[in-house]
Amino acid sequence: MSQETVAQILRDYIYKSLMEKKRPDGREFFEYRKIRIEPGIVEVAEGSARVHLGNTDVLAGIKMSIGEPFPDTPDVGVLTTNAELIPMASPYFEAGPPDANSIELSRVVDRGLREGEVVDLAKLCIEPGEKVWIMFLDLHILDYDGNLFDAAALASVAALASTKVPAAQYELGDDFRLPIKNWPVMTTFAKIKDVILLDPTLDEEKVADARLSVYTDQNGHVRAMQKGLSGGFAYEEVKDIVKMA
Amino acid sequence: MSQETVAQILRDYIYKSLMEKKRPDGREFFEYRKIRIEPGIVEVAEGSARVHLGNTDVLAGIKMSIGEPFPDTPDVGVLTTNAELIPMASPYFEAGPPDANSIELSRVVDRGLREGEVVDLAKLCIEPGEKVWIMFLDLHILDYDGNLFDAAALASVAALASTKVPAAQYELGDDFRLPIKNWPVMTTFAKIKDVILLDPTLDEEKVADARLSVYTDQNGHVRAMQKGLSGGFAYEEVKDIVKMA
Amino acid sequence: MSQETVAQILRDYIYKSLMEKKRPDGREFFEYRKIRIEPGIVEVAEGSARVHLGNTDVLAGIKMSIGEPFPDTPDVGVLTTNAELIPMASPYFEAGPPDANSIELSRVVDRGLREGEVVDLAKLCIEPGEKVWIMFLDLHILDYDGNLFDAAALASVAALASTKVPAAQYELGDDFRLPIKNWPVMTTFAKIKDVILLDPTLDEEKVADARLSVYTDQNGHVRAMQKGLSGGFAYEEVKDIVKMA
Amino acid sequence: MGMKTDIKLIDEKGMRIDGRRPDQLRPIKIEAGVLKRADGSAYLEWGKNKVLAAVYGPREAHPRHLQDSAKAIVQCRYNMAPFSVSDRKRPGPDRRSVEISKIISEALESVILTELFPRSSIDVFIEVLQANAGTRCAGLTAASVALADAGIPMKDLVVGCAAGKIGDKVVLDLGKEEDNFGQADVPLAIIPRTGEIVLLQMDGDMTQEELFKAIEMAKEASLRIYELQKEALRRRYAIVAEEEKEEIASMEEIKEEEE
Amino acid sequence: MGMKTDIKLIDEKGMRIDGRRPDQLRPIKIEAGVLKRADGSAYLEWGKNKVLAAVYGPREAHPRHLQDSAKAIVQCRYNMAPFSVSDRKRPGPDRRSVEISKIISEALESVILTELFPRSSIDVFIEVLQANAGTRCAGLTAASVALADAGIPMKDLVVGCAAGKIGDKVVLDLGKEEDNFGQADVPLAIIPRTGEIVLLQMDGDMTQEELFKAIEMAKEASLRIYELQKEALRRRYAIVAEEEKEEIASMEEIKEEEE
Amino acid sequence: MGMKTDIKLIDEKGMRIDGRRPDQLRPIKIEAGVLKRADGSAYLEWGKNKVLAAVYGPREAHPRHLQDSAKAIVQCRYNMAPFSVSDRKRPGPDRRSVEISKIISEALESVILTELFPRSSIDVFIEVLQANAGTRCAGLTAASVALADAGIPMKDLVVGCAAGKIGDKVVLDLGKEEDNFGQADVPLAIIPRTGEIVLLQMDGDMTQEELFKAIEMAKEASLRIYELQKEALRRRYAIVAEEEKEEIASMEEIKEEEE
Repeated sequence: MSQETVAQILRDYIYKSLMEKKRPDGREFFEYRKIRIEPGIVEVAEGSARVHLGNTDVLAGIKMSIGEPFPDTPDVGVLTTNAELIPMASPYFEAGPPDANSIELSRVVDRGLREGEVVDLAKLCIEPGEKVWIMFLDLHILDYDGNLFDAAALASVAALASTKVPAAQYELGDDFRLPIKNWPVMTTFAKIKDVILLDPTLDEEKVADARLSVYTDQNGHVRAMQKGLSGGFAYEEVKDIVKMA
Repeated sequence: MSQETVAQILRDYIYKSLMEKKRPDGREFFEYRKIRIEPGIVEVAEGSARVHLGNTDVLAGIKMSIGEPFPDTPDVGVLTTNAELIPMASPYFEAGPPDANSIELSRVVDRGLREGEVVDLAKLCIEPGEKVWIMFLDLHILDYDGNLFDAAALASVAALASTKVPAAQYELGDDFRLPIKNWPVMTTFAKIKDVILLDPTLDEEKVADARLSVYTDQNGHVRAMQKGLSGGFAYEEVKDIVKMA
Repeated sequence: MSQETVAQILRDYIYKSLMEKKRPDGREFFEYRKIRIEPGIVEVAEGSARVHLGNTDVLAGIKMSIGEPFPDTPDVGVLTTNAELIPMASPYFEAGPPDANSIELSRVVDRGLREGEVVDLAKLCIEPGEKVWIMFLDLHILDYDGNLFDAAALASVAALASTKVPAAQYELGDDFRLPIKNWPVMTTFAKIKDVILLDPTLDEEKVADARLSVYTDQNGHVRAMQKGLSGGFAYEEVKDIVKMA
Repeated sequence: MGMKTDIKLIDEKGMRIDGRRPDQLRPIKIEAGVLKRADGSAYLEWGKNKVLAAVYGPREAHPRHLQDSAKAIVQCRYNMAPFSVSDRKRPGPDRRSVEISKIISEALESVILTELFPRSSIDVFIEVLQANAGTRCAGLTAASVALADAGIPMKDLVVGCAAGKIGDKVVLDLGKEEDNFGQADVPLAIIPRTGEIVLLQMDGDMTQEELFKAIEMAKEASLRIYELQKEALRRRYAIVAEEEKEEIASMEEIKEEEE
Repeated sequence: MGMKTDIKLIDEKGMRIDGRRPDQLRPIKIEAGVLKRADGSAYLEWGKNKVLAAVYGPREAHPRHLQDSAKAIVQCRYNMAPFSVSDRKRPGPDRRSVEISKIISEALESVILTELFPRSSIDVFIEVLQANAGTRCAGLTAASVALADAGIPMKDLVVGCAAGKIGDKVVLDLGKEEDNFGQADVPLAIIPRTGEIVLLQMDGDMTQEELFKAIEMAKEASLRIYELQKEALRRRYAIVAEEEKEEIASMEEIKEEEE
Repeated sequence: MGMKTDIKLIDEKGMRIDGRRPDQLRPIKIEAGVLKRADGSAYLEWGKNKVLAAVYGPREAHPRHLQDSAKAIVQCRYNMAPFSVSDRKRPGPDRRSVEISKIISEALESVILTELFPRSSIDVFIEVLQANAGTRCAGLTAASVALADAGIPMKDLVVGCAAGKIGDKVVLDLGKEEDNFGQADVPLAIIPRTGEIVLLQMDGDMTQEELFKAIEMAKEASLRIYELQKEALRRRYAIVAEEEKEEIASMEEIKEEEE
């Protein structure tokens, strides 16, 4: 069977299912898959968390070191986010430098953490303009079954929350927990024909027309959004999604 | 039609035209296309110029900063030239790191500016061995209809001539015009069979056997030359070209 | 003829030859090819040696400069090894960044030099933690007829032995010979079916099942080993090889 | 978003630092058909932004494994010239431009009738010659005109426009200082005929109501930009028609000569 | 090997700094079938090492010029996660991981019946999530379980294990400090059924007798690890059988519904 | 060109710092057929320059999109060994070597009968083992001998040679100090039989008359170098003929054995 035929069969199967108000895995349209969070599983890292979102499996690790702040923000710590869609996770991921998908993922997660003010970066300044704490957040996608954005955002926040700043090692006093300011949440919806679904699986993503991720904080404020795929949303659909997020 | 057939038709058409002492666009053999120079069109750059040579369209931009001189020339400024044959300009240009054509272009222009002593680099020293003005000349090819060398050389000199050194921004006194010493000219000829043409178009370049670019200063001295393509020139032809340049 | 057919013919030819206790080039099973060493042939380099091992031809060059030591070894010099399988040497080598074969070669040679303590690195410290001598060993493979490991290891040691440290140039006293501590030897064996051969040619390597390189010092101690190819050795075979090496 | 500053982005009269009203766009100028080699092109100035867009295709997609046997692929390359920003940008794609190229490709694909050109590629090149906040919307707006100039069949044009929040007010089309020191930015793109939103990003801090107001403001403004796009294409068609008339005339001359 | 230190790696009683006897392995835990997308997978903990292995294939080898018309190619990619070591490792392959990928590929190829799958590729991905000396042996041991989980036909499993020399003693399975400050390390891999050595490296300083003793020690230990591999696969098959039973049951449900 | 210096490049008697007359070449030594694996090769010493050239082909051009259905493509790769210069050069092509590779490829293509080998590639590899001014001319001269050694059909050999201007005098074949501190350098290559100039570059400052004199000087000298090329090939053919005789003899031995 050609790839197109397979895609068509998948499309028909999912459409038919959705018309009957059922998702292929039996979930409600606005039901999340089961989430399992394992914080601290990489002891050598300053922080880490593995998140299972259904069969999607993401490992986030935090390494900390000391370095120079950016010239335009001399008195706050630095957070750098990187995502690797390693070929272990999917037959469609290839080894090599980050492609557009992994770059988009890391940038969306990074914007969410930054705009959502997850880490209190001001508390990570050691010497203004000279020395600040540098955090490297690395996202390692281990198993890919859709909705990487939510899984990666969750793993990132959980890893940051588990992080101990290794101050003692640099003779800067006792180690301390990374100061977490907010714990915002990324919520991703997919649109298939005129149906909106929460937390799409890989099969659902494959046939989706459009995708919308909304990052909201505990006050219900929107902190970041990212629309994806080549279809569009009506304005009313966007409003509904934001209200649900 | 195969690419080879198209090439053959183009060749026949141009040969026939040249035999009748006519160029496809109606020019004389030693006639330049219309030149239009727009200096200063990128205000955010320290200098810039767009040059239209017929339908060839080149934008040169100059960015200036302060840095260290080269160890073997501690008391002069630094000029770095880079050319990008961006895929906007031609179906034959591809995105990616500079290929042999763009490297040759930037190196030939760079040699011309350097050997032609266009900028008085000695006046760009701030502290010998420590701090000098660094110029980045970036050539952006927007539309490609042949003879990039002349268009790029012209755009480069025009951009340099339009450049204001941003001294005030670094608290080094008032801004001042980049000191221009010479304004030499690159002149490129193509050889098609036994005909020599000035300022070849893309179609003419495609069927040309050889190409010769000569960079001369206001005193008629030759400052740089570059022969291209896989054909050769008789010595007498080289002499004629140099005398005309 | 397809590549596979050619390979099969080669295989049959060599097997048949070995069954008759003959190698295709007439050597005994444990006989080395003729070795010719030309030290010092690149005068501009601080050290160099060209080694002809039969038709395998390797040029090693040493360049020296002054730099910082590694933080964990502040009082010893630094040796960096790089190998280039340049396309000149074989139709199977391609231009481009080092591939797995050249990386393995340089790492095995590097381990051998390091573990075999060929250079007395402690004598290359200028100022502990600040300044040490840095050696760049570059292996240039010019002609490839098998057993690069032994040829490259030999060329490396010979090049190091020919090296003059350019101390005068940095006003650090007189130039002096690089202090050589040990002169260990790499010996490579190939296994073809159940026959073990010393110093395989390219044709022999092509049909070999497994390869074993042993690096031994003047006391008969083993300093490094590397097994290659997808076949295996019985433990007794390994023992025999190590004893012979 | 959100660098701290003492700059007052909105004054007592509700006017912005460049003198605009909250719902006022910067001046926009569009010209179609500005390059000869490309199949379609457009030049756009939007405030101090200067952007060129060129289209090649439909042409054979290569490398071949990119081909889709059911439709054309749309490949946009958004690029900033090294001299387009204050500090020289190193040539070649950075992570930001890779992301922008991706979302612009997706937005353009939403209107192109890709199913008409299986195995093909429609290549869109956006060159930012001078950047001053809002280049992705400017580039997308220009690209859509370039696609029309290239004669690529489309359901409609796409229009890009941003709104945002500065000094606690929702405003249209952030300028550079507003982008640097404001509270939120919402770049979006719509298909004017259907109102569909085909590009939508946001970063900053907004209540839901503020966000909805920003989207409405940008949606409304994009209808005004749509008129500028269509006007540019009308001017372009007029010129092309003129040129074609001349070309036919000169071809007739040639014919006469040949006869 | 061979950084100088005052650390005493072997105490008076002949015990090692982590309390092990000379011929004692660190604790090893293997689980097969831990990933859904891959055709086969395994998770392995070996002391503080944490390693995942996944297998895809046999699938079409690409790019095509890699294809071998006589057999499958085995391509292993050994990779360390950036956070798996003390100082963050830059993502992407470094020279060390390229070499390790090569020798692991060769070792795995020695047991896979590659001639059954001409023109194919069998792709093995090893991700080191936490590294603590001995990751190449851990990765190879996990990869071999993942291959079996993927149902790739093999002559036998491959087992990786290292021995070495510390404080002038030959010991099994060096830990991190032993690796840093010891005198020699001999990573090897064997095919337990035949005793063939399919991976063998060594660096340091050993007499021939010490080397032979190290090889024998590692060979013997690998038989113990072999049992853990087989046990992990048995547990995996039991679960799969269970799941299949459930699946058949649920398919029967579906059938009933459909009827 | 043109670093300032107090070095007097020409003395009162008109002699150069290495003792040469203005129109004198550095010593040149050429040997053909020095490598076994390549289809053709040559080693050349030119003053202190040491250069190897190897030729492979005609062979299938790959990747395929490079193929020309009308003729062979000529691909030269000029490369400097890291240890060939005073300060170690990082391996791999830099911008200078990319440009030189291009112009040497074009110069060689001018003599090769490429139309005899459609879809093929003729690959020329030049390795500079020691550099001392004039490596592009040395490399091209060696490459042309290697092509002949490989039996590639050519109209003629190509000869590279430079002239230049130092101390206000036009001289032949600049040495390293002359190149660093001189006033102009004119590398060129000619086809001796026709006198055609197939490589020509210049940088510095010269009047037209000086330039013409330099070209004439280099043209004249290239005829002398041409003789050295031909002599090297004659020696090579003599050896090959000898080897073939031996080979035929030994093949006859084998035949006898087999019978």
